[in-house]
Amino acid sequence: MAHSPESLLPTAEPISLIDQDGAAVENSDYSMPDDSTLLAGYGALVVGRRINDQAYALVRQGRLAVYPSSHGQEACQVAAALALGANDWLFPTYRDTVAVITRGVDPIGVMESFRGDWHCGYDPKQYKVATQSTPLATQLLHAVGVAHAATLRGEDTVAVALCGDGATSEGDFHEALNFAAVFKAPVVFLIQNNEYAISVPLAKQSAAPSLAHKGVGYGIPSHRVDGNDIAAMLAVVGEAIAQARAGGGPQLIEAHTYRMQAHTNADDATRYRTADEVAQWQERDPLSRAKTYLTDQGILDERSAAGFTAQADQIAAELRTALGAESSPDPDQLFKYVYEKPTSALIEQQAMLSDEIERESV
Amino acid sequence: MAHSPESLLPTAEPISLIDQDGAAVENSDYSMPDDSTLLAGYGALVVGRRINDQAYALVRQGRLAVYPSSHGQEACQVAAALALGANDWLFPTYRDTVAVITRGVDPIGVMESFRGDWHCGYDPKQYKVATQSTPLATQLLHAVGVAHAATLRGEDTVAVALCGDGATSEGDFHEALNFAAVFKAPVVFLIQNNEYAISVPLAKQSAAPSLAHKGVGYGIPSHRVDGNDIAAMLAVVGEAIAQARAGGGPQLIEAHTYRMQAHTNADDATRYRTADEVAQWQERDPLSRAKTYLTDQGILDERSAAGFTAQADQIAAELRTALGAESSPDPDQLFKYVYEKPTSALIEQQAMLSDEIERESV
Amino acid sequence: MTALLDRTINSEVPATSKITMAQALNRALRESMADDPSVLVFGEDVGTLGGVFRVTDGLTRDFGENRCFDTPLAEAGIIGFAVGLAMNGMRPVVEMQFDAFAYPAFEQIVSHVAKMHNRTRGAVKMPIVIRIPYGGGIGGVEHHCDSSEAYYAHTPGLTVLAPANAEDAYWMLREAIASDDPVVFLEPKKLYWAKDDADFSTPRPGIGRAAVVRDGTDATLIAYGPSVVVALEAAEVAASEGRSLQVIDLRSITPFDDETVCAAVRSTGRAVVIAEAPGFASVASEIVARVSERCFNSLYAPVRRVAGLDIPYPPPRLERHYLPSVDRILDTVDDLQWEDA
Amino acid sequence: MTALLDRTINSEVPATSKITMAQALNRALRESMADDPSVLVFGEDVGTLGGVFRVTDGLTRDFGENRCFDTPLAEAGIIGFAVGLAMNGMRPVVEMQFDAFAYPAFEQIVSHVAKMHNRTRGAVKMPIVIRIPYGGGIGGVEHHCDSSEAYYAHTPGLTVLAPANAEDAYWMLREAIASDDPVVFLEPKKLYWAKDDADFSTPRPGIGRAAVVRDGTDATLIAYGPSVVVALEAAEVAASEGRSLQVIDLRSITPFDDETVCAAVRSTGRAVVIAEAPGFASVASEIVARVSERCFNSLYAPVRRVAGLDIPYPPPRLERHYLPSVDRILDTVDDLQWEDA
Ligand SMILES: Cc1ncc(C[n+]2csc(CCOP(=O)(O)OP(=O)(O)O)c2C)c(N)n1
Ligand SMILES: Cc1ncc(C[n+]2csc(CCOP(=O)(O)OP(=O)(O)O)c2C)c(N)n1
Ligand SMILES: [Mg+2]
Ligand SMILES: [Mg+2]
Repeated sequence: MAHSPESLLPTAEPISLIDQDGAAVENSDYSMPDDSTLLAGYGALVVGRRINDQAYALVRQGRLAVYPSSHGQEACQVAAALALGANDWLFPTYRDTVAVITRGVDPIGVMESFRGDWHCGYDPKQYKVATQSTPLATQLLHAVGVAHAATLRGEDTVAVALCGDGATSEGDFHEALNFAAVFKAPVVFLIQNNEYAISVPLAKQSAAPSLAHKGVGYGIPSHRVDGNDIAAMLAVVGEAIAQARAGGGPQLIEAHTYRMQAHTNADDATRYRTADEVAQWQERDPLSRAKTYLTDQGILDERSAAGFTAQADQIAAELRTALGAESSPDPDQLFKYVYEKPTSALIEQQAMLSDEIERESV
Repeated sequence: MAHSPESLLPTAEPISLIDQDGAAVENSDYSMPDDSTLLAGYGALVVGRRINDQAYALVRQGRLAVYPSSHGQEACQVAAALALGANDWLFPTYRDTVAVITRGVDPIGVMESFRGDWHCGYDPKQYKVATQSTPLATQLLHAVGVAHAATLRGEDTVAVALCGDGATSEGDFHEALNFAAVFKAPVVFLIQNNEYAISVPLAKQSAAPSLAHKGVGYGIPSHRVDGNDIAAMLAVVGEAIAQARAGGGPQLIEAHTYRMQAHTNADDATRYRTADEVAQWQERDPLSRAKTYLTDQGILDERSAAGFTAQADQIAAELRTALGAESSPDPDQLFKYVYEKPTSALIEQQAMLSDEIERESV
Repeated sequence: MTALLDRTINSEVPATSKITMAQALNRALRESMADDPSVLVFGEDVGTLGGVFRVTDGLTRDFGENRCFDTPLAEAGIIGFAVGLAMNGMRPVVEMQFDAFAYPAFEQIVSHVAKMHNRTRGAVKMPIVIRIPYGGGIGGVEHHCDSSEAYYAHTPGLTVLAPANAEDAYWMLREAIASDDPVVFLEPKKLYWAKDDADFSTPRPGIGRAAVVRDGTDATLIAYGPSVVVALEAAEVAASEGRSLQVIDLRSITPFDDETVCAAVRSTGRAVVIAEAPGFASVASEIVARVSERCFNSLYAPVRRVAGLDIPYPPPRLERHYLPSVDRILDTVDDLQWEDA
Repeated sequence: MTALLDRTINSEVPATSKITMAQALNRALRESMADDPSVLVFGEDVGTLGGVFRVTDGLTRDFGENRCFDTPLAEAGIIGFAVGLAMNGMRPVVEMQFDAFAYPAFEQIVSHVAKMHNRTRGAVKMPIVIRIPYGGGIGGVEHHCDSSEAYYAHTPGLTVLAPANAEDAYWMLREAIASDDPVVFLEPKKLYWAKDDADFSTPRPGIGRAAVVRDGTDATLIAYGPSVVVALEAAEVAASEGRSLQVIDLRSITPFDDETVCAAVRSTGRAVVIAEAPGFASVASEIVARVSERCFNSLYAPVRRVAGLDIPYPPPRLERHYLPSVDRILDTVDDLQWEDA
C-alpha cells in the first residue's frame, strides 16, 4: 500500500500537448517531446495510416479475410511502439497491427493471420511482440507474466499491454491489474478508449468517472491522455514506461480516441452511430494536427514529408505485392505444432489427409 | 457518469460508532441506531456466536463434515441479515451461515449441506436467501440479476451480496460490480475483509489503499466500516440499502473484521499467523464491546441478557438433537433433480442403482 | 412491462416460407418474447446492432430496451446475471458472440447454470437459453470456429441442442425458451444464411428426439448441426454409386435419443458418426460408444467416426482439410467391412 | 537467482520407501526446482501453508518466495500469468486448489495454454504444468470432487496425465515439468495419503505410455487415476471367483497409448472401462469408442463402461452410490456375453 489514494487518481481532463488545431498546450507535468522524437512519431503516423488504408483496400479486393483497422487511433499505435526500449515487450490486440509493424515486425508476417494462412505469422520472441490477441483482455495477464519473469531475472524489461474500452469489462482485465500491482510488475496498461466495443458505446460499458479511475482500486497510478495527440501520447507512455522501469510498479493509461472505420469489414457502423459523430472526430484527426504543429514549428519540411510518403508508398506496395501473390499454406503444418512431437493419433490423421490430397490431385 | 469521483471514495478511516472498549464514537455521517435495533442486534450476536461454536463442536464430534465458522465476524453477519426488508435478498457464502440463520432460514435445513446430506438444504425462494456459494465471487453476479429482475418489474427489492477479501480478486467480482453499476441495480456489495483468504494475507491479495477503493472504478459509492462494531454495521449497511432502494444504484461496503478460528476445521491457522495477532483481535470482539456499551447505556439488562442466552441455548440444543440423529439421504434424489424430468439415461442408471441397493440389502 | 405484451409482432416473414436459419431464429425469439413478458434477450451487440449475425435484429426496436439489450463485455457476467434473473422469475435468452468467447463463462455455466436446479432440489429453476453461434466453415479466424459441444454435453444438468435447418431452428428455439431446464443452443454458423423451406404451423419433434432425415438400408450416418448437411450430401452421392445410406439428425445431443438412433443402426448394421469437433473425448466418441455398447450384436462392422482432426481449428485457408467432407465420409463408409456382410 | 541452485535439497524422504502420493509429488517438485532455476511453483495457499493438501510443503522455506509463492485468488489470473512467465523463459507449475476451481481459468487454458505453441508455429512454447487435485471419494462438499479430465482431454494441445500411485506420481510429475508441452496433471485426491512402495531410482514409462498393472486372460479392465485402485481390487475379487482380469493403468490420457491398450484388449477379447467422471461424452466414451473401432474383430462382447453417473457429483453421504465400485465392475464383467465366447 505504497501510494496514497490521491496520487493514484488520474487528472480530471486528459493530458494534451498539441490541441486539435495543432497549437501547443502547456502542461505542468509533461513537456513536449523533442523535435526528432516528434518527427519520427509523425513519420510513423503517416506510415501507419497508410498501412490501415492499404489493408482495408486489400480486404475489399478479397486478398485479406479480415482487417480491424486502427484508422484514427494511429497516435496510440505509434506511441505504444516507439516508446519501447529494445528489451521491452508489446502485447497487442487484433486492432493493433500498426503498433506491431511500427515496432519492427515484418508486415508480411503480420498479414498472414488476416489473410487466413496461419494464426500468427511472426515469431513473438524475435520481436518481443506477443501474438495479436483476439480473446479480449486475456493478453494483459500474459504481459504481467512476461514482466515478472524479467524482474525475477533482474532484467529491466517493461511490458506495454494494449486493450480497448470494451475489454476493461472482462474479468481478466481485473485480474491482470491486480496481479501486476501485487507483484509490482513493470507493466504499462494502455487502454485505447475508442468509444465503442463493436456497437456498444462506452456509456453501456461503464459508469465510472473515467476508465483511468479503475487504477485506484488496485493501487495503480493512472493517467488520462488525448489519444489523438501524438506528442501527449509519446510523453505519457514514455513517462509511464520510465516509472515502471524504475520500480514504480504498473501504470494505467486511458487514451481517448476514436475508431474512424467500422469494427471490421464485416461490420456496418451506420447501424449504431451517426455521421455527425464521426465527422466531429474527423476534426481531431491525429495526423493533421501533428502535421500542422510540426510544420508551424518548422520541424517538418517538405523533404521529410516526402520521405515519409515514400516510406508509406513502399510498405503499401510491399503489401500489395506479397498479398497479391497466390499462397497455399502447407497442410502438414496442421499436425506439426499441436505438440512438440506429433502424437500417434496425429500421425494417423496426417497420413489420412496426405492420402486424400494425393488422391484429389490424381 | 452520475457521481463525481470524490463522492465515490470511501472515508480514510473505517466508520465506527462504538469503539473497542464499548464507548460511543461521534460520527458526522451516521447516527447511532435506536435502542431496540441495537438490542435486537446484540441478541442476534449472542445467538450467532452460539451457532458458530455449536457447529464447530459438531464437526469435532463427527456430526458435520465441515463448518466454516464466522466466529469474530458475527457483527457483519447479523447486520447483513437484520438490515434487510421482507422482499430483499441475501447472497451468502459458505462462511455466512449465521447471516442465513439470522435471516430466518431453518437452522437444520442450513446444516444439511455441512452434514453432507444435500448441496443446499433450504428453499432459496422461500426465504429470499440464495444458496451459500462456494465458487468465490460467482454469487455477486446472481445478486445483480435478482435485483435487476425486481427493478424491471417495478419492485423495490434490494440484494445484499456478501464476499470475502480474497474473493475480490476474482474476475466475477469485477464483472458483478460493473454490471450493477451499468444497470444501476439495487445491490449492496458487502466485503467482509477478515484479513485472510485461507492462509493468504490481504497484503498479498491487493495493493489498493483499501478494498473499498475499488468502487470508484465502477462509479459505485463506497464505504469502510469497522466490521466488529454492530452499531456501525447496522447503520452503514442500513443506509446503503436505503440508498440502493431509493434508486442510488449499487453500493460497496468494506467491513474490517477478523476470522478468529481456522478457515475450516481442515485448516491449521497456526501455520500462517501468530497467536499474538489473534489475541489483538480478541480485544476487538464484536460481542463484548456491544455488551459493554448496551449495559453502560442501560439498554441491556439481566433479563434480556438471560433471554438471549436462552434463545442461544435453544438453537444449540436443536442443532445437537437434529444432527445427533442418524440420517440417510434417499439415493433416488440423485436422479430426480438433474433435469425437470429424468432423461432415459438417468432412468436406466437409477434402475441399476436401485437393483444394486436391493441386492446389497438382501 | 405488461404493455409490451400487446405489441403487435413484427415478424418479418410469413408462416411458411423459404427462410434463412437466422430469420427463423429471429422469429422464434420474437414470438417467445411476445408470448411471455419474462423472456429477456441480452448479450454483446444484440441490441442496437441486432447481433453480429443479426439474429436479434429489431428486437430492441420492437420490444424496448428492457427486453432486449446490450450488456458490458463480459461473458461470465452475462451468464451470472442470467442466473440471477432466472432466480427471480425471468427467462433469459443470452447470446455468446462466438463459440470460443463462451469459455470465460465456463465456471458460471458448469457450476451454476447446470447445477442450481439439482443443488436446490428443484426449488430454483434455471430457464436459461445460452445461444452459441458455433462451428466452422465460414472462413473465420482463430477463436471464431470452435465446436464446443462436448464441454457442455459432458456436463450433467445441461440440455444441448443443435438444429440443422431453419424449421428445426425455429421450433427447437421456441421449445428451448419454454423449457425450465437450461439449454445450450448451438447454432451452426455456416447454416445461418442457408435458405430452407420451413413450416411454422406444425411443431417438430420435441427436445430429446432425433429424426431420420433420409431413409437408407446399407449404413446409417449419424450427425447433428452443420454435419447433417454434409451427411445428406454424402448420402446423395452414395445413392448415385448404388449405396443406400440412412441419415439421422440427432437434433438433441442431451438428452440423447437412444431409441431412434439404435433402431436405425440395428436396421442397417453399420454406422458412421459425423461431427466437426475434434474427435477425442467428444460427442462423436459418445455416440460411437453408445451404439457399440447397445447394438453390438447387430453390427457388421465397427462404428466409425468422421470427426474434426485432433488439432486446434485451422486458419481459414486450411479449414477444408479439417472439416468432415463428403469424400471423407464416403471413404469411411467404404471401409465398413462390406466383404464380411 | 542462480544462488538458489546451490541450495541443498531438503527432500524429506529417502530414495526408495513407503511414501504417500503427496510426499512423492513434493519430492518431484523439489528436485525439479533444484535442477532448474526456471521452475516456479505458485497458486492459492501453496506458499506459507504448503497447499491445502501440503503438496508444496516447505518449498517457500527452502527455495524462497521468488520460486514458490502465493498469488491473489484468481484462477484465470494464475494461468494467464503462467502463460506470460512461460513466454519469457520460466517453467511454471501451478496448483488449482480443487478441480471445480479451475473452471474460471478455462478460457486461458483452452484458448492460450493449449494453442500458443500451435499458433506461433512452435516459436512460443508453453512448458506449464497445471496441477489439479481431482476426483472424489474424500467426503468433499460440492465443487470439491469433480472429475474434469474430459474438458482437458477434448482440447488439442494439452497433455493430460493422471497417476495412480506414488511412484508414478513422482516420475510423471518430473516428466511433466521437463516437457515443453503444457500438461494438465490430475492428482487423485483420494490417493494423496495412500502409502505406496516407491522406487525413485528407475524411471517409469514416459508420457504417452500405459502400463499393464495386472495380468489376466478373461477380460481387460482399463482405468486411470483413482479408478485403477478400484480396478485392481475388482480383479483381486474376480480372481478369487475364478475369473482372470487384466488391468491397464492408462497413466496418460492424452497422448493415448493405443498400442498397449489395443494389444491388451485383443488378448482377452473383452473390456470394461472404469472412470469416475460422468460417462457421457467423456474420456471413458473415448476409450470405448477407440477400442470398439480398433479391436472390433477381436471382441466377444461390447466394450462396457463403469463410469460416474450422469449427474452432478453427489453430496458426501451419497457419493458411494456414484463412484465406480468393485461390485459394479464385477456386475459389468458378468454381463460380457460369456455364453457367446
Ligand atoms: C472474450 C471475448 N469476447 C468477445 C469477443 C468478440 N469481440 C471482438 S472485438 C469486440 C469488441 C471489443 O471492443 P474494445 O475492447 O473496445 O476494442 P476495439 O475493438 O474497440 O478496439 C468483441 C465483443 C472477443 N474477441 N473476446
Ligand atoms: C473459484 C474458487 N477458487 C478457490 C476456492 C477455494 N477457496 C475456498 S475459500 C477460499 C478463501 C476465500 O477467502 P475470502 O474470500 O477472504 O473469504 P473467507 O474464507 O476469508 O471468508 C478459497 C481459496 C473457491 N471456493 N472458489
Ligand atoms: Mg473500443
Ligand atoms: Mg477472508
